Amino acid sequence: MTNAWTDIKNTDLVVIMGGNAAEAHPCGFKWVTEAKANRGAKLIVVDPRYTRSAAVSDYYAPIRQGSDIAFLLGVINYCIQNDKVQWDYVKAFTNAAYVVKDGFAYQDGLFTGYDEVKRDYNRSSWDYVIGEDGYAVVDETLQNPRCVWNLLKQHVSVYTPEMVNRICGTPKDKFLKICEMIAECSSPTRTMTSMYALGWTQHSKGAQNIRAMAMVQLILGNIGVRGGGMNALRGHSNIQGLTDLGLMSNLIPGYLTIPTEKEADFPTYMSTRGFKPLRPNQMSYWQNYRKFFVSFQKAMWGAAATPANDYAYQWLPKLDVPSYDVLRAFELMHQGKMNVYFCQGFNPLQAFPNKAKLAESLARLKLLVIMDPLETETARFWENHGIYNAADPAAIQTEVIQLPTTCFAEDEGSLVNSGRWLQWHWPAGSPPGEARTDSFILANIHLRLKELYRKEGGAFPDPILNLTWNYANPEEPTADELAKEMNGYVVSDVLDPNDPTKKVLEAGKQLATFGALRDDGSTAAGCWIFTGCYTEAGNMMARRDNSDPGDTGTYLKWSFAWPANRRILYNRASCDLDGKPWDPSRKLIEWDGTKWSGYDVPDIAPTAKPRDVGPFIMNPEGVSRLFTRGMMRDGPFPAHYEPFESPVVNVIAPKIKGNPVARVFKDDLAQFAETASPEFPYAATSYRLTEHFHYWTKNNHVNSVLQPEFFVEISEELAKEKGIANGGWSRVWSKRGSVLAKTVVTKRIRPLVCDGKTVHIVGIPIHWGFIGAARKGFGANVLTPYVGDANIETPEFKAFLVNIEASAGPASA
Amino acid sequence: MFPAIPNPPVTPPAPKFGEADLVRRSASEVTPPATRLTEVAKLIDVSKCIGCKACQAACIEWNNLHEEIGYNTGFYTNPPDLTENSFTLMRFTEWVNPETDNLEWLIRKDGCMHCADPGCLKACPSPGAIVQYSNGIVDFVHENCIGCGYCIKGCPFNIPRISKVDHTAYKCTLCSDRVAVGQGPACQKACPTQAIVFGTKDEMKDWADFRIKDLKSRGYDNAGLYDPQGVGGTHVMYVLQHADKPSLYAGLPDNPRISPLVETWKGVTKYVGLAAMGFAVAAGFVHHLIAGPNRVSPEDEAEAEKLAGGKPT
Amino acid sequence: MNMELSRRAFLRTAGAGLAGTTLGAMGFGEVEQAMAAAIRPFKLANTTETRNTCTYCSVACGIIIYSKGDLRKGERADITHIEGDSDHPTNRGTLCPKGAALLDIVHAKTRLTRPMLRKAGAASFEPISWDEAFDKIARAMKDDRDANFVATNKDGVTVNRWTTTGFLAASATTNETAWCTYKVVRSTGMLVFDNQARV
Amino acid sequence: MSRDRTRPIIMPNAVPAAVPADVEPGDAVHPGKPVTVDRYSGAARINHWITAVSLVLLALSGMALFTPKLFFLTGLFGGGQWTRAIHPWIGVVLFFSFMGLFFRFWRANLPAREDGVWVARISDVLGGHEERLPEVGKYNAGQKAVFWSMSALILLLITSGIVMWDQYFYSFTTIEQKRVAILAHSIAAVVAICVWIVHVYAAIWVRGTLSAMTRGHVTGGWAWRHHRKWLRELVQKPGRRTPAE
Repeated sequence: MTNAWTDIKNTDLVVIMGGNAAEAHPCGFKWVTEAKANRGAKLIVVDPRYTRSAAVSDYYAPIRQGSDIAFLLGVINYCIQNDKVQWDYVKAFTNAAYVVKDGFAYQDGLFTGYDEVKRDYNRSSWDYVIGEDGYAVVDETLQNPRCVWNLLKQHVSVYTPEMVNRICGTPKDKFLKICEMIAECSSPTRTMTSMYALGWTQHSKGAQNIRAMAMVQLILGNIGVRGGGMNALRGHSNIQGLTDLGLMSNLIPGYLTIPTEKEADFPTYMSTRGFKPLRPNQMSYWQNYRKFFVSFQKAMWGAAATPANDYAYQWLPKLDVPSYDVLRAFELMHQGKMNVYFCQGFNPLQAFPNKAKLAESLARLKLLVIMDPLETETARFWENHGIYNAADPAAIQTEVIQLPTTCFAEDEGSLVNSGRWLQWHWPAGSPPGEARTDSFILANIHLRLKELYRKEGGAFPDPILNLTWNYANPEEPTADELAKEMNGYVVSDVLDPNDPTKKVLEAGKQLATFGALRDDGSTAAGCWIFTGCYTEAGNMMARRDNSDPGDTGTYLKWSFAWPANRRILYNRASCDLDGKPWDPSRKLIEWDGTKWSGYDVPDIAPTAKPRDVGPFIMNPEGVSRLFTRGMMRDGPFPAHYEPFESPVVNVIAPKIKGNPVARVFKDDLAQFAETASPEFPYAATSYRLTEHFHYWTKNNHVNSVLQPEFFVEISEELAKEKGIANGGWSRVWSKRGSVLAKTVVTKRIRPLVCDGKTVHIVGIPIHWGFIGAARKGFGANVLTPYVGDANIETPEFKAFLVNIEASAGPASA
Repeated sequence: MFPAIPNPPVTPPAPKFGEADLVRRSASEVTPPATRLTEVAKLIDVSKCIGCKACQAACIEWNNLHEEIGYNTGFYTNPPDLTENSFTLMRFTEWVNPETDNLEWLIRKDGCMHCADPGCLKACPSPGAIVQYSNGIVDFVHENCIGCGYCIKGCPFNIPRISKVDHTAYKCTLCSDRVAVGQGPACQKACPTQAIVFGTKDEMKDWADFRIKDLKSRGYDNAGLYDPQGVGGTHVMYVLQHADKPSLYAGLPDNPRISPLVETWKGVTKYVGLAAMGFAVAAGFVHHLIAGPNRVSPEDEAEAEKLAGGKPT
Repeated sequence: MNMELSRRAFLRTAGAGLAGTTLGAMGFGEVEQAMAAAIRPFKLANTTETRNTCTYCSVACGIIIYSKGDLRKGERADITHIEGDSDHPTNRGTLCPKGAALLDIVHAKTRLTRPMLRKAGAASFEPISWDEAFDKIARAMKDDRDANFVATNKDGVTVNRWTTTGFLAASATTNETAWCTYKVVRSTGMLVFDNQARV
Repeated sequence: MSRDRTRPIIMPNAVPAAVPADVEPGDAVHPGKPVTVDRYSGAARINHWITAVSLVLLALSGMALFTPKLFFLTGLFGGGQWTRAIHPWIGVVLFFSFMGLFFRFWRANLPAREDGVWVARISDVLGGHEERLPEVGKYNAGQKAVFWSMSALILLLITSGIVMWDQYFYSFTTIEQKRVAILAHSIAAVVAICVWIVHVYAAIWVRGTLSAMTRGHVTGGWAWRHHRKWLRELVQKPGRRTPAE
């Protein structure tokens, strides 16, 4: 989230699209109801299903899953055509005026530079024209036909209301009504918030779905302001933190990146991470990259990371592929190229697509290690559960070690919420049986591995032997010790250059802010964006002062928010060019002539003069990007692509199947249904229900009471056509598998008409499996296709094809 | 937002109401309390309800209930009906508004309404099994409950259920144990959107007005408060988008009142019946006094002997 | 008795609608010491309160866990009840159906209580000690790493990567655990490393 | 006290066609001084007393639940829960027991020509002026009224009772049906109790009656006075069947 849950109360219009906040985030959704009740805010829901969010909406429109980009570009087209643009914001705070290289173009669904064999673009033309002064060329009059604004105007012109109707199936009048409601927020005194979640990410073009809405928000001037923003509603309690801490194949904590094998040495690595400002006087914050990186290396390897060894640069692994994400991991497993796999509080057999492939992959491991508080399907993938998990244990040679861990109620530490608040919690109960904390388990694995290397030697033991491990009890580092390490500390005294008798930083002290980090090895910080969370003043994450001066919803004294306790990102953009709030009734920060101050921590140097420095300091341009240069693999503008399994051909570019640059493994391609397949005629989508949390709460008796049994949802029309009774059994199958489910026949799903073709929708909740308190059932992932988003490999769970028929129930039911 | 009630105490004060605050006690008389408590109420704003069932979960957890894991029956309503272990239940209705042609998903939290004139209490034959406090809470006292199920027949809302385990009647207590220490009911505490709020009945009516104004501004011309006077008003009230048609909401009674059958049974039948039985006994006495015993005379015996003896076989 | 309950800061600033509910005005006039037969004893009496955060989604609702026994005093603590924390700015004491039922996940019948091993081809798990488990894991890692570690690629560039062992990190562990995990995993050169961010 | 078996017995012979409907198996006249007349067999008496005890228990338990003023009666049954649980089962016993009585007695309770006159002269009945009444068979019209009303009421009570018996039959009826049932049950019970009072009072008022249900026989004089037609039939006409004993 750019903003916070509590900020949503400040909005005038909530658009829930690509998510279902009432269902998945009820307590956060409270703030929508507050905005409605107290500000007269309106709620729009756009979804293939009439959801629980829709139940309390002011306006609902249906949309075919996987067509959101067409809808959103249609909204942009509407705003441009009807001059519903917050012009001051767009001109000053976006790259609308930046001139793009001549080579760049878009035609027939493809941008310049496409290589069909590699399924990738040469993105060199997707960039600004750089002037002789070394800065990007800008035409503030927006007259240059090659400026971003004019390219955008042209790019979205095809997405007329009629085209949106053809692609999305959304009735034209409903689409226009929504455009009208959204366009009102182009006024500086009206804001709209976008609340989305996996309904947008779980597509082969998920990242572009989000970009499209971010562009809408920029055009309306809604980023950085109270009640605005792009609000990703994260799914898990600490998935934000896990991502912040870089627990991904290609990340280093704080969104630094793991080197690729093209970056043979540290200087090469740093050469592409200089982030020189693209405009005069602009602050480009990533210019501090080296400080963050060196401090990270010092946190990892302490004294062993020296200037002489480039702070142990070579101790980091180097990537040969863009990422070793979970889909690639299981593909490698399937190919027999992996031997040992750890699952920490994670149940991939339920969570990733194509269960059959996942089970085959796990069976090819030598050792599977499970760390979990609960039984999982993954831990028992080898166990026979009849139709729900037909396995032959004798044929599966994988050894499985299942380790019992503590749960939230029994451990201590911090979690990062969707609004980037790091909130500390305390242990309340004794763990059951022999359950131990994850840090105990990891510490022991590390210590034993280190001991083996110390005794036996082996492949490159240095990074293991030298890993900083100076905890009071090496077998179980405490949460406080680890938090202090993440925050960062001074390694060696730093003296004031003007007065060498004064210490600026004193060795051993906790750092107060990432501004103090240094690239000479004198500071260490595990995760620079968290710096400030545990300072000499104590544990900032444990703060519990819920006062809120000005009733803004920022709660600056409650816990700690990264970065630097900032609650609304890009908050400089809440003010006009002169530093005055766009909407005085919703002041967040303000330039008082000498400095920035207000209810939030300014997202800019406090003394940076309004007209000198652009607000988006994480971009070298200082402005936000309507045109995203080469940052995304599938285009600098979003473009409509159908899902890999689609009931209709791509109207805009009929030859293109799916996202042209999404990674598809060879074996999986054969397992996709063809476009408009008569064999699999129905558009399916999978989703959560409010009564359950993923695959956890089926272990919970109470939640299992509230939603006991696996079901699918279909329209009354389809039920009639297929002779399926409400509450009766049906069989649903895709090219990858087949499930039996109870059927809920509902008015909340209606067939859509897309380009003259009736498209029926089959809804498939995800929460059941063969373990737990709830009735045994199938995971939706028996059906889903094994393909991810082109940029970040999020599986395409939201749009695929199935067939359905009335069926008898399972024999054992 | 409606101000949250502070967290519950772990060193609670003595309960703030009790036996002395009873205004009604089933099958028995109570001395009216000298001072009445302010009436409390739970307000359920259907227009804010997202049907998440947090209230159901919170209710089960607070009251240590153990509901069975059922089946999917084609609806989101789970379990399919109130039970002795589910004091509250979200009932889902899909309704296409004929005026707008828009689908509306009407989700109502069902449960005890805590009527001012409780039919359950009226029907209850067991002294003290059902009590009503002057703050409006109608509570079941399980030690006194005999499990006859009369409360079920008395209730205009079809709420109480008899446990198969201990054979006593169960329903929402309005969390009397929580209210007694200054808390709101568990469902209200949990409700994510504050579709459920709790306070004095007057506060709740004011809050309802505030909500109804908002709904009217959004085109719900018939939005209104459900506080049915047929049962003297209730201490659980609804804000409905379509207050003119309560029965849209999974059969919420349009004009609930204690059934005339129950009124007759617990009213005239009781008195007339007792009178009739008393009369019958009295009539016997009177008759006996006046007519004296009807004895067989020696002549009768003689006649019989004559008859029997005269016909030897 | 004065039942006017102390209000937290955010309640004082709550501007909307009513001036604030007054539980004190609910008419609990004079204290009646007599315990009503109908009213159960308040079940949180004499429990220990602990502030925590809901383990599910990232609204991150504040919760209060009530236990018999106090870990801070070195006692065994059994969790008896969990409810929302009214002081928390986001959830204000509310919880969703998962949060409201947290007690039953803490005490789920399917909680794991001891390390288990499933041997190759076996049809069931068998208990194993922590020590055995750790030794087995460390051995398997070392053997695999030594056999498959890639120090340099075909162009001779130092790459120091290990891709035959992978780690899928949790989504509900603390940052501190995550950092600990990052250190242990990354120090081995492991690249097949991911979390639950996408699902 | 057992009957004097030394006396000769006048017993109806087995001539089926001639046996009047109100002569029941076991009915027999024993000449002597005084004459005794067997009115109820042992089985009939056991059946009656089971019914009677059930009815009293039902009345007591039912009344306890009917009005708070009599709730204390639940103490007789071990408290409210026991009362609630046991009442329907006693009802089942009563029902089957009464069914026994019904099949035993229904023929004798069929209307007869003299019943109309008997009813028309009800004031003579109440005044004890039996000489002004027609001779009646085994049962007079009043007894028949008790019999038939009890039959109807018990049928109504068991039917409505089952509808109210939530423990086993909750799901079979609607609440509205249950409400009708409970009202019907209570009204029927009141009427049944009133009928029962009449029945008991009549047995007390008409001296010599109780022995019919205790010892099984009445005196000839009693039969002569109250059921002369029946007595004549017993003396004059042969019975249909041999008695059970």
